[in-house]
Amino acid sequence: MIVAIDQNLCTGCRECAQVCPVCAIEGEQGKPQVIQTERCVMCGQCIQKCKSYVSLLDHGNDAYDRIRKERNLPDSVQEPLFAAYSVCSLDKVRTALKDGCTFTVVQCAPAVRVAIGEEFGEELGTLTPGKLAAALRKLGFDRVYDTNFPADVTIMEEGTELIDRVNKGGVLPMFTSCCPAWVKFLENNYPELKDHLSSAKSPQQIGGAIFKTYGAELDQRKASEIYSVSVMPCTCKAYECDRPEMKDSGYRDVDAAITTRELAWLIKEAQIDWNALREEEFDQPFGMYTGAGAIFGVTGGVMEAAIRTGYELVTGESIPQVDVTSVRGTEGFRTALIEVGDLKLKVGIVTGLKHVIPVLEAVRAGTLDLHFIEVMTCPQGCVSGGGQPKLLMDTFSEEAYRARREAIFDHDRELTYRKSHENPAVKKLYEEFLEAPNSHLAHHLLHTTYCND
Amino acid sequence: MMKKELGSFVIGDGRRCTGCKACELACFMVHNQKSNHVGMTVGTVGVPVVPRLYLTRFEQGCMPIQCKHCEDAPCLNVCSKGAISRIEHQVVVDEQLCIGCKDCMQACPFGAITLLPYAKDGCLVPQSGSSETKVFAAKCDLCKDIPQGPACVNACPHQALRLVDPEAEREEKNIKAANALFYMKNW
Amino acid sequence: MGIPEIEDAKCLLCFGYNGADSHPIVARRIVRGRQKGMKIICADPRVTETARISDIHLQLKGGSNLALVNAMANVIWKEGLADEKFIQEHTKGFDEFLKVIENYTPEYAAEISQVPAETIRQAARMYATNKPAMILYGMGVCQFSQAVDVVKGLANLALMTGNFGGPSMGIGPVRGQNNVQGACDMGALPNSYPGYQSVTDPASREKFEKAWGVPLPDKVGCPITHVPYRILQEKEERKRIHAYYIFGEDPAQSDPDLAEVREALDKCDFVIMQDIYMNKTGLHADVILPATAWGENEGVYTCADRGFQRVRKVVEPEGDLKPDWQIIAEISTAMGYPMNYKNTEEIWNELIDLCPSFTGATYEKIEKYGSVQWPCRDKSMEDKGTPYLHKDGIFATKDHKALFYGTDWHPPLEMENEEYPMSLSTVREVGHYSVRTMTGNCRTLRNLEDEPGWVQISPQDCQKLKIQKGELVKVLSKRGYCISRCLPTERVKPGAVYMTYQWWIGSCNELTIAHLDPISNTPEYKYCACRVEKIQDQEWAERHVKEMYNDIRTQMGIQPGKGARS
Amino acid sequence: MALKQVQTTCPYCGAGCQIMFTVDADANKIVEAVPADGRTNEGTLCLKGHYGWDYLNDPQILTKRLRKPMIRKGGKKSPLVEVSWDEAISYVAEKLTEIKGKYGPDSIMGTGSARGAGNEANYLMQKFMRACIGTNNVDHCARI
Amino acid sequence: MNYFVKGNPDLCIGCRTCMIGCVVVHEGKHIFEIDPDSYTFHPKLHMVKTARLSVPVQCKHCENPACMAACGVNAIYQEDHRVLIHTETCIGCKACMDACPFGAIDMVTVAGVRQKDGSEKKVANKCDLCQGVAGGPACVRVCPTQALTLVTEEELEDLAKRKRMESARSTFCEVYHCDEFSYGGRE
Repeated sequence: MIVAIDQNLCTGCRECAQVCPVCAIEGEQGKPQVIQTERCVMCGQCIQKCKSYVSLLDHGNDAYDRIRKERNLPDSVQEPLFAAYSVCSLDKVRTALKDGCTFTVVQCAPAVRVAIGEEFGEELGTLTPGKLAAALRKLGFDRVYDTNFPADVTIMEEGTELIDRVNKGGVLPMFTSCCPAWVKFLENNYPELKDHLSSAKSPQQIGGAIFKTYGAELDQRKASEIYSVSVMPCTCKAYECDRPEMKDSGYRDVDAAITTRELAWLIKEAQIDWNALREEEFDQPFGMYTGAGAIFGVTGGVMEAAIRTGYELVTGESIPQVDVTSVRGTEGFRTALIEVGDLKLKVGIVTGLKHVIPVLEAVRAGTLDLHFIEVMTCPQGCVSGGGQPKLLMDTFSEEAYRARREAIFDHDRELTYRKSHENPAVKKLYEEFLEAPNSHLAHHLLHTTYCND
Repeated sequence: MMKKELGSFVIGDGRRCTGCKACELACFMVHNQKSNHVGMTVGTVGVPVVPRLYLTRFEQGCMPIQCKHCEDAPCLNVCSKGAISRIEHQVVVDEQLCIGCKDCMQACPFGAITLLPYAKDGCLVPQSGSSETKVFAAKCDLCKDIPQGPACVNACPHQALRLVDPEAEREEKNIKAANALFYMKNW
Repeated sequence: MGIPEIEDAKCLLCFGYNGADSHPIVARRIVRGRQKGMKIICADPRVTETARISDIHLQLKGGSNLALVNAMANVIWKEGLADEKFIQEHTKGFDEFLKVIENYTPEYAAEISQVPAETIRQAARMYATNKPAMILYGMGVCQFSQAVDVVKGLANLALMTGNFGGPSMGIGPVRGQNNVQGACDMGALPNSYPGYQSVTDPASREKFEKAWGVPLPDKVGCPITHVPYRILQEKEERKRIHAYYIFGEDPAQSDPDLAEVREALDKCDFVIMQDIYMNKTGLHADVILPATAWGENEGVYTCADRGFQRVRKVVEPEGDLKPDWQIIAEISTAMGYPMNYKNTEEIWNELIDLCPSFTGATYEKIEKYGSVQWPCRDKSMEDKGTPYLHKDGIFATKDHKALFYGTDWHPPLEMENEEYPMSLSTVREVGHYSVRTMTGNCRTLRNLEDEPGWVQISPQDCQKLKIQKGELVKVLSKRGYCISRCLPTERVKPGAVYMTYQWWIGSCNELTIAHLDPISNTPEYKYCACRVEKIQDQEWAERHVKEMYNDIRTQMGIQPGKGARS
Repeated sequence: MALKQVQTTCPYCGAGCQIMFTVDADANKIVEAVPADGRTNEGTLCLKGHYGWDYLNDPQILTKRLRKPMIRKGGKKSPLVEVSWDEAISYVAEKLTEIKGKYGPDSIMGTGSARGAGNEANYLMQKFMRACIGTNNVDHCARI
Repeated sequence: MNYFVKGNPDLCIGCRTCMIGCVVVHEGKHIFEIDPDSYTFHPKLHMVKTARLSVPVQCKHCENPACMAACGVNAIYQEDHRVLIHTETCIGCKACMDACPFGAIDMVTVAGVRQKDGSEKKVANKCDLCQGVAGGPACVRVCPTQALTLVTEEELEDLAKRKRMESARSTFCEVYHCDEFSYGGRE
């Protein structure tokens, strides 16, 4: 179990139950709450919400140290601890980093770089890719890669798949599959719709698979020596990399997924002075990314990235307007019509998992006339993920989401390449290794199946 | 603005309160932004959470309890150190001056004061001549010096806290009572 | 008409008269009348206490009085509600009057007054069809440059509906101060001797010359409101005022355009002030003569309904004081015109014999009946005075007929403009009297209201100006400015502000205009253009007000730090 | 304590209300004021009637009660100096006589008082202006 | 049952004679002789003026007083047909002020008494129906328009009885189409 509620700390206010998209939190008002693990999708929104902190007055002077130990948190952690928490997996990472024989590779998700600064007192939504890379290198990772690169690859795979489905009369609408909590939700509740999910893996897993194959070749390492870590805004990513099918590289594709907050703990534990860090670059070639990869961190981002590339793949012309504003926004479910040459591509975007249920019902009933639907579990996509820095006051969450979202779009605008298929490293990957999107090898490494158990 | 004569105060509503402690955390946050470098997120906190209002549970429910800024404040009147004073109508504790004698805590009929660790610049302050932490009388100061008013009121997801401006509300209630007389008629 | 009769009228038209603030005991008659089923029409730009309980509130725009009054007459005539028999038998000049009111259709008046035409019609009908109907008017009529015309206009309404000559009828000015009626009765007027006997009438003059043993001037004298002009701008030496004997008045506080008044007092060669308290005029006086106050001397007052009543000594005066009459008599004697009276009764007896309307009102009779309303012509105890005038439609004119006067409306002199977009009107504070030297020195009345007073302003305007209740604000006009507290009230219309005139700091007469009614010479206190400004630094303003208050009090002889907290 | 009762007319507004005072004659102090049954007020009073007599106690809140005649001996703006009645009266008489002699009677203006002074004093004032000074320049604040 | 004073907006002219009457009677007649700054002016009733009404509002001396329930120091009690405040016990916490739905309670300074830090002490202030004053509530006596009346239990009951009787009469006459109705009969 990745997400848990401490029965001794929970006051039973049930604020978490209000934000749980799958009604997995049960209990009487005023009594400790229990998470129904079979329903839980591990999105971590309850962790973000919980304010029932370990208190000197209510729990005594020794409670804090005891609970920190119980949760296996670094001793350096001084911040308040709450009833709802995610299981800490830093031990394995620390061990790998200390082990001289292990070649440690790390990737970090697009939403991490617009939030981690907040944990060090920077303003909400401060964009810090350079400091992030520097900190990870200081922590001792041998390769500091970026999930934005595999995000670009995801677009190549998923986009090709979509065009294929549209052209060949495949199962439509096709759903994105980047969000593991969403995938788990569909598997739990609508298994009959599993074929609607794109078979492409999430960027984290695509990255993991590439690092231990093509990456290993480039570094002339054995895949078995590589320890692959991902830093994610998400509590559910740890579950995703744990899925038994995620070992197409021949090894576990990603060895450990940690959250943005956990990374901040690591940095503090290592006594790295974040604010004094000088910006550094990600390692190449998997640190090369486009704006399309960057916007994966916000709701509508995957869709926008897919359109930027899909338009060109289908029409052979470059898209007139790179900013596809019609798919941006924060509403729970929104649709847009995109003209891709002669094709009128009908797309939908869901953010906040509870908004997906009517969509799924409509798909099941066959009443939803869309080609492609992006689904993200968290309120405004990964920027609002369960593993992101937790706000002390929820009154600032809208502001935080807005600032992080805008930082991501700012980042997109300032990048040299803004379309996944233009990423030179991606091109090279296909030229040298994968041959083509949806090639046999690509299929083997970068695609997956669902409802296997 | 009508010249203010009375101290405002925040009052909890047990019918709405769920006991989530968002008020306590918000209170702690705004009072430690400057003195203890607390930012917007949990990770920026390096000192124990010390609130100035206290979520109180009872059989039928719960509600936050905080200072009423009494106009003849027993806490102020008992403080031998002169650490409690009325500043712009609010009863405020000078944390530096407080020696933790507990007199105010005993004098307050509402339990609105308690002694909690005192931190500064992100560190707990030790007592002089001892390694133990200095404490201070923690009570609501109505977010004096903090823009946007009492943080607890703003943070509550259920509007279970209300900032009472007793004078203005009295006038409003007067008008309502007068209207009642108007409707009552004298049949 | 008498004050007690008010409550028995079937209909009351209250025009520019706010009894609740100026005469609570008259207002009491109005609420009692209301309880008895009296219909009330209230013409006032504010929601006054009377307006609040009225059947019809004519919430007219300030300065539109005559248009509204003429329109009511127009409706009464057009709808055949006039008492033609009364008009025929007891009045003249009706046809000329009709020509004037012809144009004042309710629609036309509605444009000027902002009162809907239909409301004007309803009011006219209500007034004309509920007899006896009484009209009360106050400073809301008198303190406009078109005052006398409006008074005549109101009289026209009463005449054309036959509302004269019976109980609970007629038209009644409700005088502001306790003895305005008395001062007029006693001939403290530039144009008449005691008992309203004209100085230009040779017979009257002869009578007084004979009684007083000296020849008397035959020209009408200078009205008080012309004094600043006659000091500051009169070119002819002999016409210029060189000496000003101010007796129980405080022009440096109560008159309009105070800056001009102060200049006049300083320029005048010799200013005598005779009063009971130090006041603002005293700061400019060359001689100050201390008199006994009400409660320390004897005499007779005339109340608003012509009732002579006795005032009696309650306590002995302390200090080196003399009664007013004695001071005047001694000066006169010193100037070679001896006045030798032992007491007020001697003076009274001299004057009632000179005034046929007062002749019967002896001290004995006033003592016995408590109050004697003049005319009281006969000294016999049977003549108890006259509760209402013009009995049976007999008017005090040569042919006993009343005359209709029709005049056209014209707008107030100073209208709102871009720089001064609001209108200011001065009103009364119920707990304070006149310039406040008396009531301001009463502990509890001072507690109820004190400096710098309030400026009543609509909540809409407050919102626009971003000012809140109790905030100190600056009120400015072309002539000056003052500081007062903002009082948002739904009782006033947007665009209009109201201030009471007795404050030193919130001194609204710094703003008012010395524009006079051509006949009565009354200043237009009820209308001038002004602007209200927010004061950003309230702390400064509070301090400033406090300091100013202390300064003035120190000038008035109060030791610093003593007396009222401001 | 010798208590006596005096009924008089209220000095405020024109309603002419009657007030009954109970006076401690020895202390020369008002003990109580209650409404009397006058023609216009019928046993009622407003706040000024009830509590407006307090100024007789000279509480020195706003201004000071005048107790002695005063003259600005050094001309305008010079301080007021207390003098005897004789000096004040003859000073006024001299000055008025001088001005009348120099500029004529119409250069002098006098006021009546619509306030506390009473009818008799007003009568004398206008008589003084008309008969002694020789002008009709007398008016009061009826219009103010 | 408690008595109370009730204002009638149809009669009130908003002159506030009642407010001064209240202060004078509670301070005593010596008010006109003492230093004008040595007493406090705190009427126990409040004049309300809106566009459509003027009327003073004061304590209704509720039968289940919310103020009494809210008082944390037991300073409010009922006695002699009225709700009273023991001002020596009151600490000015404003809980009663917040609890009273009519705005009948305010907090007022106590002349000459200060808190320890020198700031003004304030305690709850409300109508006590002129307890111990001969002739009953001063506001009722001084009102020039008789807009205030003291309502007693007996009157209130009588009034209700009369209204019930009237309702019975009208209903009876309507149902039986008859005008004969005897007011006598069982109580």
